[in-house]
Amino acid sequence: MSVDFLHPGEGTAVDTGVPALEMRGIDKRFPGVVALDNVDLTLEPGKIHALMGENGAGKSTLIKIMAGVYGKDAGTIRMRGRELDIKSPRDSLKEGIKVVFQEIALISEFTVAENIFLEGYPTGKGGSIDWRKIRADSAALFNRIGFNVDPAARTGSLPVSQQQMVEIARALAHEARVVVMDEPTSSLTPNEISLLFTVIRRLAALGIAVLYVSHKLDEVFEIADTVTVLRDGRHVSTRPIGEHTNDTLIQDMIGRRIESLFPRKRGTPGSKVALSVQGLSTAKKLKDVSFEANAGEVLGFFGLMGAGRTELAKAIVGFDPITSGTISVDGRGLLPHDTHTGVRLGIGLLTEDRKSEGLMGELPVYQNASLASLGAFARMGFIDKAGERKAVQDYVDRFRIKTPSLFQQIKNLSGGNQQKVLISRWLMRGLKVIVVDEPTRGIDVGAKSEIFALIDRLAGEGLAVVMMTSEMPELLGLADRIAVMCEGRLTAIMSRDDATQEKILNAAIG
Amino acid sequence: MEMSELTQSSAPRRFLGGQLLGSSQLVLGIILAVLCIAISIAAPQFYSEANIIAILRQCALVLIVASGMTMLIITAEVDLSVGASLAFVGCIGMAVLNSTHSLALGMLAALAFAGGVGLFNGLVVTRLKVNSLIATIGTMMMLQGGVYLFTREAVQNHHRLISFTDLGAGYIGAIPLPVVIAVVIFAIAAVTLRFTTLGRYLYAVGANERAVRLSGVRSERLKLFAFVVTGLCVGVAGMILSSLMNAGQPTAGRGFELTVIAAVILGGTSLLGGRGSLFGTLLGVLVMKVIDNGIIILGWNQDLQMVVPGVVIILATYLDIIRNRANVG
Amino acid sequence: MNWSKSILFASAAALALSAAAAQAENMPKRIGYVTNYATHEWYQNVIKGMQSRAKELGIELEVQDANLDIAKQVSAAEDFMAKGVDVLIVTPVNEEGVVPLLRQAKSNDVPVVLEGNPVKGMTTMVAICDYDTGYTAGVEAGKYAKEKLGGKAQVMNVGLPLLSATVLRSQGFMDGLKTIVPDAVMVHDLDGGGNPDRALEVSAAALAKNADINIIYGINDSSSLGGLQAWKAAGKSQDNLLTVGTGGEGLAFINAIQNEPSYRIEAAMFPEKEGYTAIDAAVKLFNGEEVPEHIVSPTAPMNGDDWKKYYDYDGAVRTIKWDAVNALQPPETCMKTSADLKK
Amino acid sequence: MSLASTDTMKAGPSMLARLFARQELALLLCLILVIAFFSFTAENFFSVRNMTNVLGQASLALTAGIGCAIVFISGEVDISIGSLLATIALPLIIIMNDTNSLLLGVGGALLFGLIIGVVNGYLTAYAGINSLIVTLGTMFIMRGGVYLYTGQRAIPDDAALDSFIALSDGRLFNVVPYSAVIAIVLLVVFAYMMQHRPFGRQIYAVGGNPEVARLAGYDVRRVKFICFVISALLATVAGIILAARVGSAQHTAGLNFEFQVVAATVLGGVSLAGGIGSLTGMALGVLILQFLSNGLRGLGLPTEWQLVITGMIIIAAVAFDEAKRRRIVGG
Repeated sequence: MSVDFLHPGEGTAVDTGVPALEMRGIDKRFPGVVALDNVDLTLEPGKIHALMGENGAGKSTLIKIMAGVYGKDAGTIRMRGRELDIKSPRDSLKEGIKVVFQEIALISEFTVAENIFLEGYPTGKGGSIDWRKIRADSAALFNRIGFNVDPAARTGSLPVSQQQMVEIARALAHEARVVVMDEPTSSLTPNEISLLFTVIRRLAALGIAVLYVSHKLDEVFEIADTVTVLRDGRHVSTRPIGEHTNDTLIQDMIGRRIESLFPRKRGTPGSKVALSVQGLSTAKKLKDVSFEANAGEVLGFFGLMGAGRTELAKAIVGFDPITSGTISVDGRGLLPHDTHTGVRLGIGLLTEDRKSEGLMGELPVYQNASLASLGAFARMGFIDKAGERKAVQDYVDRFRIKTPSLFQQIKNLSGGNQQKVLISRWLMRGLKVIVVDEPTRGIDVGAKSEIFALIDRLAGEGLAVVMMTSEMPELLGLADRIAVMCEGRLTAIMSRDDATQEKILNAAIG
Repeated sequence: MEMSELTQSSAPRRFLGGQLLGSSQLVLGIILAVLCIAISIAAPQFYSEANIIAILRQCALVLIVASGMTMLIITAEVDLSVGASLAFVGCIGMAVLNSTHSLALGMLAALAFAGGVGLFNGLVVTRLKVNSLIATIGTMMMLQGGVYLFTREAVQNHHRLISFTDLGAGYIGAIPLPVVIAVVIFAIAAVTLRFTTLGRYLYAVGANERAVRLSGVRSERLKLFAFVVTGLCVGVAGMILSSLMNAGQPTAGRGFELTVIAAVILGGTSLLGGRGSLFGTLLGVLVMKVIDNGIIILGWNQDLQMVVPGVVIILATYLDIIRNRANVG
Repeated sequence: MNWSKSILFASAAALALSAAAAQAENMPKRIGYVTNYATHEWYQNVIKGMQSRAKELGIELEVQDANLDIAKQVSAAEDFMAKGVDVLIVTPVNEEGVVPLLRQAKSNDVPVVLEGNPVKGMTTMVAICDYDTGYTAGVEAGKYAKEKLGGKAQVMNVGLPLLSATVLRSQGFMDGLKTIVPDAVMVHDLDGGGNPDRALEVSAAALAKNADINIIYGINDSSSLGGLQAWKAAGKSQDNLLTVGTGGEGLAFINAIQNEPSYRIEAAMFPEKEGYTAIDAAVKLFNGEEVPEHIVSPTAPMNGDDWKKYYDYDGAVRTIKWDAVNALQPPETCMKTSADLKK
Repeated sequence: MSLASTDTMKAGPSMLARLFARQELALLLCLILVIAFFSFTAENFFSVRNMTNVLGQASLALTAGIGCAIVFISGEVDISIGSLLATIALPLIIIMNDTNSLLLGVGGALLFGLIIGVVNGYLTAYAGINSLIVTLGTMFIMRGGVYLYTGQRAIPDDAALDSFIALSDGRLFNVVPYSAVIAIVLLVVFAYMMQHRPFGRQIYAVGGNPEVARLAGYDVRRVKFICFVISALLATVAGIILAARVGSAQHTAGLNFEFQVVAATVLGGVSLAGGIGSLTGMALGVLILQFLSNGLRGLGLPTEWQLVITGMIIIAAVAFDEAKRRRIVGG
C-alpha cells in the first residue's frame, strides 16, 4: 500500500497490524565510535512514532540508514515483511521512504516547484519535462496543505521557515509509505507548526507511517502515538505516549534527572550600559532600532521568522553594513563599522550558521578556539603554541568539550561540542558584549542545558548578553529583559517579570 | 607542519618522521627518493656536483614564486599571472638598471612593479569580488600585451654591473646565489606560515573567511597580503631570471604559472584553501625539477617533460586520497 | 592610383635600388600580411622591411598577428579576405596548417605569398635557405676552430625540432663544420624551444651532464644566448669557447658580440630584406607575372665586427644599410630544403 | 486533480524575470554594443561575409564551451580541452589518410575523445581526485603525448576528402559556415537538454548542492562522470572542426584554448561554484569575445593592445556581474 498525498483516492484502507517498516538489530560503527548497537524500530502504518534522544544518541544515524545515506553494518530492514536492500538514497526513495532532513535539502537556485519534483520530474512525450504539470501540481499540493508560497519563486530567496515547509511538501509529492521528519519545526513559526501538525495527522489518516524526530517534549506529547528513545546508540524504550511524563521522557533520554533546564546562578544585572544602539537601520531590513543592554544582563530578542533578529545581530557586531544609526560599546562608538573594530571594542557574535560563519571545519579544535584571541598568544608575531594549547585545553576541560584531542578536525565534533568551542573562542578573547543568535539550534536537550548554563555564567561574569531566539522557553528561562521585533522594527521591550507568552506573541505579530 | 597536525589527529603519533611529514609529503618524499635512486642508477652523472647545482638553480626560480603561491592558495585564491609578470619584471628591472646603473634601484623597480601587479590582483579579487582564477587570467592577458607596449625587443644589458650578473650566476661558497635567495625566502615563508599569527590567519581565511571576519580579523587584507607577497616573489624571480639570461626577455615565463601551481598542488596544498604546507611545496618543486633534469640526463625525449609531471600530479594526489582513506577506515 | 603616379614611384624605386625587381604598371592597393609572431624581433624587422618597401611603392600594408596560434592565423586571413585585400602575405604558424587557407584564397582569387616556410599548393615563397645559412656559418666556425680551438669541435646544438627550418640550420651547421673539421661531433642535441629561458634550462642540465664542449650553436639568437648563459652560470670561462648564433633578428646579437668574448660568429638572415622581397613578390603576383616557387632571400655569416657593414646601431635602434644588403647575391636554389628532410 | 487545473502561475512574467535574473539580457545588450561599436569604427565589420566568418571562427569555442559550461554547472572544471583538441586530431587525420573515410576518421576521433572523457570522469567522480588537478594532469599528458607521437610535426591531411574540406570551406546556403551550423545545432540540443530533460536538471542539482542531489536519489558520481564524457566529446567535435580549418593535425593546436573557453564561459555567467548559469549565457560570452577580437583586428590594433583590452574587459565584465549579483542577493 502506498499513498500519494496529491491523489489520496488511490490509497487503500489502513491495514494495521503489519508493520510498515521494521528495523531489527541495526549496528553501525564509525572509526572509534559505535554509533548504533543492536537497535530495533518498528513503524506502524497510520501511526505517528516519535524518536527521541540526545545528540549522539544515534537518531540521525538511524534515519540516515533508513534513507540510504549510510550503509548498515548489521541488521535487517523489512517493509511489510519483505526484506529491503537499501544501498543508496535512490533505493530508499523507490520503496516510498521519504525523509525530511533537518538541514535544508533544497537546491536554492531552483524554483520551489522544481524542488518539489526533484526526486522525479513528470515528463511528457519524448521524456521531456512537463513544466506546466510541475507548476500546476505543486500549486495544487500547496493548496491542499494550506501552504501559501509562490511555486515559481526562487527557493533561495525564501525565508528559512518557508524553505522548511517546501521540504515537507516535497515528501508528499510522491508516493510514500513512510515519512520521516527530522526536527521539522526548528525554524517554523507557531502558525506553521500547527499547519504542519495538521498535515502530519492527515498523513497518518491516509495510512502512512510517520516517524517524528524531535527534542521538543511538548511537540512530542502533542503529536505522537508512540515514543522510542535512544541513548548512546542503544535502544532504551518504546512506549505509547500515554505512559510517559515529561520527567520519564527526559530520564530515558539522559539517564538522569535534570533539575531544571535553566539553572540560574547569576545575580541581578548591574546598571552599567555596555551596549547602546541608537536609530539603527539597514538597507534591507532594520528600521530605526534603538536599545541598550547592561553589563551582566541577558537581553533576549524574540521575533518570528523574518523579523530581522539575525540581521540585527550581524549589524551590531559590524559584520553587515548599516545605513544609519550608532552603536557604542562601553561608550565608545563602533567606527569604522566593521568587525575588526567591533572585536577590539569587545563585541562579538556567536552565529546561528555555524557551518558557514563559525567553524573552520578542516582545522583542528584548538585553532578554532583560539582564532579570535591569537594576539594574546603572540610574542613578536610568533605564536606561543604551548601557551595556546594549554589555554584551549583549559576550556575543553571546563566546558567538558568531548573531543579525542585538540588536534581533531572540528567538523568531526557533535553540534553541541562545536558550539562550546565557538563560545570558548569568544571567552578566550574576553568580550564586553556577546551577541548569541539561536545558540541551541541543532543541539539536544542535554547539551542545551549546558549551553544555557554557559550563557548564564557569561552574564554572571559581567558580560552583556544579547540573545536572539525563536524558542519561547529559552527566552523566558534565560532573559532578564525581552525585546520583541516585527518586520525589522523593535515593537516592545519588557522585563521578564512583566512578560507573558501572549504579550510577546502580540508584539511579534505587530 | 599544519598538515601533520590535521592528519595525525585521529591516530596517535607513531614515529618522529610522522611529525615532520604530513600525509602527502610522505608520499612525495618516497616518490622523490625513488626518482633520485632510479635516475642515478641509470645515469651516474646525476649525482655530479655540477648537475646538483644545475637542478638547485632551476628549483630556485620556481621555489621563490611557489613560496608566495603556497600562501596564496592556502587563502583559497590563485594567481595565473605570475608567468606573464615574470617576463615584464625582467624587462622593467633591466631598463631601470640601464638608466640608473644601480642594482638597488633596479631591484626596487622590479619589486615595486611586481608588488603592484599583486596589489592590483588582490584589489580586483577582494574589492570587486572577481573570482581569482578569472581575474588573473585577465591580468595575464594585460601583462602579456603590456610588456610589448613597454618594449618590442629584449632589453639588453648595457650597464654591465657585476653585482647584477652575480644575482643569477654568482655563488656563496659552493652554493649558487639564486639558491641562497630561494632558501631565505622559503625559510621566511615557512616560518611565517608555521609559527606566526599571520600564518595562522592565512590558513583560517582559506578555511572559512566569514568566520575569520566575524572574529574581528580583516580577512580582505590577509588575501591582499598574500597576493602582494606572491607579486614580490615574482619580482625577485624575475630579476634573477633576467640576470641568468643577461637580458629582459618579454617572451620569457610562458607556462611558468602552471609549473608553479602544479608544484604547489603536488606538494599537497589544497586549491580549496586552508590546507597545505611549504615543506610540501619544496618537495613538489624538487620532484618536478628532478624529473625534468632526469629526462635530459637520461637523454630521453624532452617531450616527456610534459607527460611525466602530469602523471605524477594525478598519482600523488590519488595516493594521498588512498592513504587518507586507509587511515580513516 | 593613376598611371603616371605609379610610374613615378616605380622609377624612383628603380633608381634608388639597383637590385630591385622590375616594376610593373599596376600596383596592388592593399596588401595584408598575417604574421606568425609579431611580437618577436625577427618578425618586427620583417614587418619593418615590408613597410619601408610598401611605402616606396605607395601600397597600403596591413599586418595581423597570429601570435603562434594557427586557428587565429586562419581567422585573420579570413578577415583580410572579407575586407578585400589584393594580395595576402602569410608567414605560416605551421606548414601543414595553412593548406585550407591557401585553398580559400584561391577560391577568392586572392594571390598569396608565403614568407619563411613552404606549403603544399603554394604559388611562391620568399625565404632564406636555412640549410645554407647554417652551412656557411659552419664553415666559418670550422675555420675558427682550426685556428683558435686547436682543431677540436665539440658542439652543443641548442635546436628546435619543432620546425623543419631550424632542423635544417642545425644540420647545415654540422655539415659545414665537418668540411673543415671532419671529426666534429654533436655532443648535445637539445630542444631549447627557441626561447631563452627554456634554452637556458635545457642547456644547464645538458652541461651538468657533460660539459666537454667547445662550440655552442643556437638555431636563433635566443637559443645561442640561452646556451651561453647556461655556460656562464655553470661558472665556466669563455676562453676556449665559440658561440655561434643564427638570425641576427634583433639587438641581442650586437650586444653579445660587443660584450661576450666567445660570441664570434653570427649567421645573419636579414629579416628586413626578407620583408622587402616579399612585397616585391606580392606586386609581381598581383600582376600575374611568373615567379619562381622559391625566391631566395640572402644570408651571410658575420665574423666578429662584420655586422657593422650591414647595420647602423645608435645604442637603441639598428638601421639596415640597404645598399650592402641588396648587394648580397642569394643562391638560385638551396642546397637542401625541408622536402629533403622528409625523405 | 481538480486543483491542478487552476493554473495560478502565468508563464510570461516569471520567464521575463528569470531572463533578467539570469543576466542573458545584459549579455545580449553587451554583444549588441560591441557589434554596434565596431560597425561604426571598423571597416567592413558589419558585412554578411564578416559576420558569418566570425560565426565560423566562434564555432570552436562555442562547441567546446558547451562542454566546459556543463562541467562547470556540475560543480567541476575541465581544463584539458585545449590539449584534447590537438590529441583527437591525430586519429582523425591518420585514419582518414589511411582509409579515405570521413566516417571512420570521425569515429576514431570520437572514440579517442570518449576514452579521455572516461579517464577524466573516472578519476574525478569515482577516484575522488580534484577535477582541476585531474584535468591539469591530463592536459600535460595529452600535450606531451602528442609531441612525443608526432615528433612536434604537424600531420597533413593527405586524403583531402571533399566532405572534410566542406567542414572548413563549405557554407549552408552559401552563407553560414557548416562549422557554425554544427555548433548552433549542438548548442540548441544541449540547451534544451539542460532546461527540459531530467538529466539536465540533475546536472544543475548536482552542481548546486551535491548532498541534496544525492538525497533526492541522484547518482552524483554518475552525473559528474557523464558530464566529463560530454565535455570530452564536444571538445572532440571542436577539435575536428579545427583540424578541418587548418587541414592537418597540429601538435600545437588548442594551446591556451582552455583559457579562452573558461574566460568566455565565466563571462557568460556560468559560475565556477556550480549549479549556476546557462548555455545561452555561455554562447553570448563566446560571441562577445569573438566579435571583440574580430573587431579589434579590423581596427588594425596590434596583438599587444588586443590582449590588454580583452584582459580588461574580462575583469570588468565579471566584476560588474558580481556587483549586480550582490545587489540582487542583498547585503
